Amino acid sequence: MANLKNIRPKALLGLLAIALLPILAACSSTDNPLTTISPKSDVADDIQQLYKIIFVIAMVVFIVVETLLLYAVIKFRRRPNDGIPKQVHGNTVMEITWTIIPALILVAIAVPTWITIFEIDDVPDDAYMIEIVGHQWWWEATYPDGQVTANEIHVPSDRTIGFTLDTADVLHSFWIPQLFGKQDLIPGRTNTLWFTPNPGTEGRYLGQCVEFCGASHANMRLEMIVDSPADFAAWTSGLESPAPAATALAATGYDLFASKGCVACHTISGRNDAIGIIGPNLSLFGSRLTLGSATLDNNTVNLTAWLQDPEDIKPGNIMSKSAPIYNNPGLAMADTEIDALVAYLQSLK
Amino acid sequence: MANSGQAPEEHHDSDHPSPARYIQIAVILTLITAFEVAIYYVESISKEAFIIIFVGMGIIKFIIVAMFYMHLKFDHRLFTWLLLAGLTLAIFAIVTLGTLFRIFT
Amino acid sequence: MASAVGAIGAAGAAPSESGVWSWITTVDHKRIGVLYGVSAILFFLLGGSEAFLIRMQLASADADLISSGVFSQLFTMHALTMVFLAIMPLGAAFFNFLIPLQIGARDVAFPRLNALSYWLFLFGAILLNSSFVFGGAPDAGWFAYANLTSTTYSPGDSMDFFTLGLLVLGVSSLAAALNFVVTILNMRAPGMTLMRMPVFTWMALIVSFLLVFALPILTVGLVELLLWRFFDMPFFSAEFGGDPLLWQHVFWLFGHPEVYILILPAMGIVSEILPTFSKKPLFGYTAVVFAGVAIAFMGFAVWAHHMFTVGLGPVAIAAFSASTMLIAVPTGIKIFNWIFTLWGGSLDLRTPMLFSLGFVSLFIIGGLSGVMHASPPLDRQQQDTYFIVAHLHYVLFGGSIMGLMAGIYFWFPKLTGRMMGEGLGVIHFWLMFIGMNVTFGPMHLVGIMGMPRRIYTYSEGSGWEFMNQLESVGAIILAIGLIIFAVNIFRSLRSGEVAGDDPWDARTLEWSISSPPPVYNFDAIPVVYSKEPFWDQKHPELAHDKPPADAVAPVAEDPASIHMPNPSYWPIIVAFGASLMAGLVIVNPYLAFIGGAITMMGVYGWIFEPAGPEEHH
Amino acid sequence: MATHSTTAPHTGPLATTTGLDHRKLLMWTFLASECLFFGSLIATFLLFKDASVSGPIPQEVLNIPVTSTSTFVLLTSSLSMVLALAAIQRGDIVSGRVWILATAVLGATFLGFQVFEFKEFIDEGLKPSTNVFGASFFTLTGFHGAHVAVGVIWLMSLFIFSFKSKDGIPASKSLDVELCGLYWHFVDIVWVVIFTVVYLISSLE
Repeated sequence: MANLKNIRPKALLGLLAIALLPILAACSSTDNPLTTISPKSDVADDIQQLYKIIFVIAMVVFIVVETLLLYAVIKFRRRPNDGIPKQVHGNTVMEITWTIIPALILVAIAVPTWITIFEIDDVPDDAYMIEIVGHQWWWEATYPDGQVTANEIHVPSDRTIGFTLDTADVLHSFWIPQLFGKQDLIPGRTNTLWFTPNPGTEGRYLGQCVEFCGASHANMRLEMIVDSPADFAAWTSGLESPAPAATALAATGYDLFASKGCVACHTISGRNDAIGIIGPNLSLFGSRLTLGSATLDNNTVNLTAWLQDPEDIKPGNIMSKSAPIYNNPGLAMADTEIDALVAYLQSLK
Repeated sequence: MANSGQAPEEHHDSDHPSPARYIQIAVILTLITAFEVAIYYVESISKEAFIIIFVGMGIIKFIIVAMFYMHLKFDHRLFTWLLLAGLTLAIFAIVTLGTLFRIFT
Repeated sequence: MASAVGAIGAAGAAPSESGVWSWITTVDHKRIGVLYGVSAILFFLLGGSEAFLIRMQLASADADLISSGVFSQLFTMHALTMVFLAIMPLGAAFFNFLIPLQIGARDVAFPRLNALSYWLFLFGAILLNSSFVFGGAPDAGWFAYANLTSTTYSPGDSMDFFTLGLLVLGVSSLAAALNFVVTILNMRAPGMTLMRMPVFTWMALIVSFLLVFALPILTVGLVELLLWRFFDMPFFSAEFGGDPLLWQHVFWLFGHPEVYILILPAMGIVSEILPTFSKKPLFGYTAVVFAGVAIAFMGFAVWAHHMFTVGLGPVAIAAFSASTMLIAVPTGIKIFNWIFTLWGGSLDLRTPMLFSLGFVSLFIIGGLSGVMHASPPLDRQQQDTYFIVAHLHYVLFGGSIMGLMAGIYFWFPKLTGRMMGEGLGVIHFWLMFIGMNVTFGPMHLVGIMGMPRRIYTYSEGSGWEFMNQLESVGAIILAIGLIIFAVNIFRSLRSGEVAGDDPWDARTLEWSISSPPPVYNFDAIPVVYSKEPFWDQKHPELAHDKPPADAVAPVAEDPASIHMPNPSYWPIIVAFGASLMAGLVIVNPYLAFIGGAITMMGVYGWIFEPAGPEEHH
Repeated sequence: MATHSTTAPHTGPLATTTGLDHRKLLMWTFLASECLFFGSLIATFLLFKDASVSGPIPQEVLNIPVTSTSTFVLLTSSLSMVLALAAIQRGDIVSGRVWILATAVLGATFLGFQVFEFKEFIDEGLKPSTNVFGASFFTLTGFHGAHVAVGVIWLMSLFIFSFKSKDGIPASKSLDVELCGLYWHFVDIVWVVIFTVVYLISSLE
């Protein structure tokens, strides 16, 4: 066992080096969409600046204190002829120093923290306000002009965007790491949040609910698509008057959407019979890039799988629990009917 | 029921309030309560004034009962420190929660 | 298992008393410590296996090894088991076994109350874990935020098992804490002033006061949750004017003192072990003690740092970030005092010392990552991500578990008279140290990369796959480490090297008596003149404060004349009655009176039990 | 459930370190803990007293004359408790028993007032589940009432079991009565706070 003792100091150093290497890998946002350290908005930039200050201070303190500990362990290892060392009981000056110095370091952290807190707090008056409502396991977004969408929230890139956050059931937390820090959605209280996209950061940003909200908390994701002003205008106009169903298959799908009871829970703008608000709003569903609250890419295979068995994709979801097509054998859908519905939903562009 | 944790017989016969003293204290407490209830019906006093008076009276009654009936005045100071510690934390929790829930404004 | 417990039992008790009945009716603080320790280690293994299942499910993207519902139960019960059924009772095991020995007393102040606290703990733990078979374990997270815990979103009994289990465990901890407060304040050996008490006993006193002041707050929260679920009293229903945030405030008002209850025992243990293996007194005894007291009271003023993202308003979160950062100062004082205890010492790097050095090095990392998200803007990016999971595991696993493991290796000889295997111990340490860093190190990174807590799966392309695989490998290393730890315990129990009274050349009173100590601990109650009475007794020439010249040696009493309290079966009856009452509330609140009746009968039986053989009246 | 034990290891005339009796120190630590218990309940009440969405509000239902009488009853019971302890310490077992019984009766009367008041509120439409004011009010006063009930049971036990031995409760055992007295006075001062906060202040217009 003796040989194990002397490898100890070297092993400690090796371990610390290994631990530091992968930190650098966490920076790139291409291969991990939810990274918190590649900011794309002013609010996220402020947080990132503060993060750099505090991270550097933490690493410096880490290296200093751990090396001090390591040095003490290596230098004062028991040698064979060690007598009883000097019985030192304490030293008041040193006690005072390592009370003052950490206190000063903390002031160096606290002041920028308070500044940033008040900087990113209240929503600017000219913000483009979108109302977010959290449901059990999907997001509903209502635009100032009354348009409603779900899970994929388009925002203009040329102005400050603000959100009011409410929940229809339990606690959720609204978070797009690259755009803004999270804020919880709490019953009986409306929280607010804002950010301004940095210039030239148009694109798709993934977000996730981060307050445990039940069985499918892990599947409650969302996408925020920062559009150029032109694209945004096109998208909102598309919302108002969706194109009618083009193909025959889609037409049968249009009727099935009513007969199979989907209208009771879902709304599609332009249809006066589909006004249900229990499930997500499906206007412009065809142009959406993802489905199942941003857990799957929006393609025919995934959409068919979803319609066949939603419980498998999002355990515990309300559609599989209460939708008549999954609970009333008489209304169960044949594959052809599912294909018709898929065609109809994909035609909503 | 022997109890070896029994302290040597505390010599508190000398400074032990006599029954007459206790009755005096009871009268004072009753007068304070009666006073509170009496002024409760006076219309002209503002709500803030009421709160100050009632909280003040409550604290006085609290201290009297604790000092005399609970014998804190004559007992080891450790008991007083224990009660104060519990009270400070309780009051701190109430005041902080009250501020966070904005009930004082 | 039974043979091991028997061996410890025989070691700790008078030779005539061994056998299950003597364990059920024991009121000896040493045997209750053994009961706490054995149960805590078993629950630690249960919690560890729950964690292992979680890691296996998260080892790969889109895995379907474990369903979402079961995963929720696993991470909730993993946290509840580790916090309330493993670390707290392991701390209680050390308090029970060591406090009387360290302060030179023959027993705790209230032996039967001590037994009551253990049996309440055991029955509360059984009640909590029985939820697995009665319709599902609690699955709303260990802090069970309202209103997921309402009858609409958590139908069924799982949340009631959570509430009632914790209520019983709360009463158990309160009974133990009251007992230790009185024991430490009132039963110290002559001459042992508060500032001459060992640091471990100081930490025990602080933890006991934290429990005394924090548990009632949790009790109020749990009672409100119970009344909300059973009688629709709308405390947490926003639509009736209630506020789900009230639960968060009340829970964390208890929650933060709770995490100091989890770490201070380990800090006390490390503050005993570092001096012993450096052959130097603890550096800055007074500073370490006052840092502990400061941490305790500041612990009541920081709770809202768990709630930076609920919208308390900038002023509130600025204030709570300040108080949270302030609490890093006393922690820093302790760490520097530990490092300077080593300075100039002669360090014998044996297993207890290794674990203590592991504690200090890992607690530094945990403390620093904690200070990082004490800043609210950073917390808005790190809250509820795996960065928080990394922080809490570095302070709880790297901190409490490492410290408690050091304590087991250090005091095992005193408890059983045998040394634990040094070779297996070193292997066990390195597997734990490496496994811990491989498991929880990457969590910092995957947290910065945005992986949320409590998700049962994640998809391809999230960028988290490699880190999660690494963590699951780390979990396997930890599992192997624990197996070696179990092997080490059993081997040492049977064939460990005989330890003698003072195997480590230690410094405090418990090493001045035989191991295992006799039932009455000290035949002569020692007189104390300094902070390290036993060390100064062994090395009078080095003594900082020497005993007065006319100091008379304490007179040894004839062991036959020392009467220890009789065993009593009332504590287990009262504990059973109370836990039955809690359990029956789930079946039907009004049936609970049956449990209440048993409890009352037990209380009256308890009061009228003759204390000792000579009291016949 | 008052958990206290009456025996400790009998290790001869060893005086305690602080010179205080174990059980008295235990009782005071327990009372410090109870400060936090009632503190949290009072905090919940203060947060919710004006937050109800519907149903009766404090100003409509709180009845000051009745509760001031019950406050007077509880204050007097503190007096009788103290006189009982003084009597026991003097060795006057007869008046000791009288005062213990008087305290128990006064306590029971207070509970009677509470039950009457609860029935009154329920008739006026304030049930615990009606609104958050009702919930927090009934929980706070309910738990206080439960503590008074435990006190009454404790007092009656002292009274009944004092007849077990011929000399009743000897002066040397006056601590048993003193502990009950500490608990009783604590429950009384909690009521003083409740009376001030819940009744006087919350019922102001």
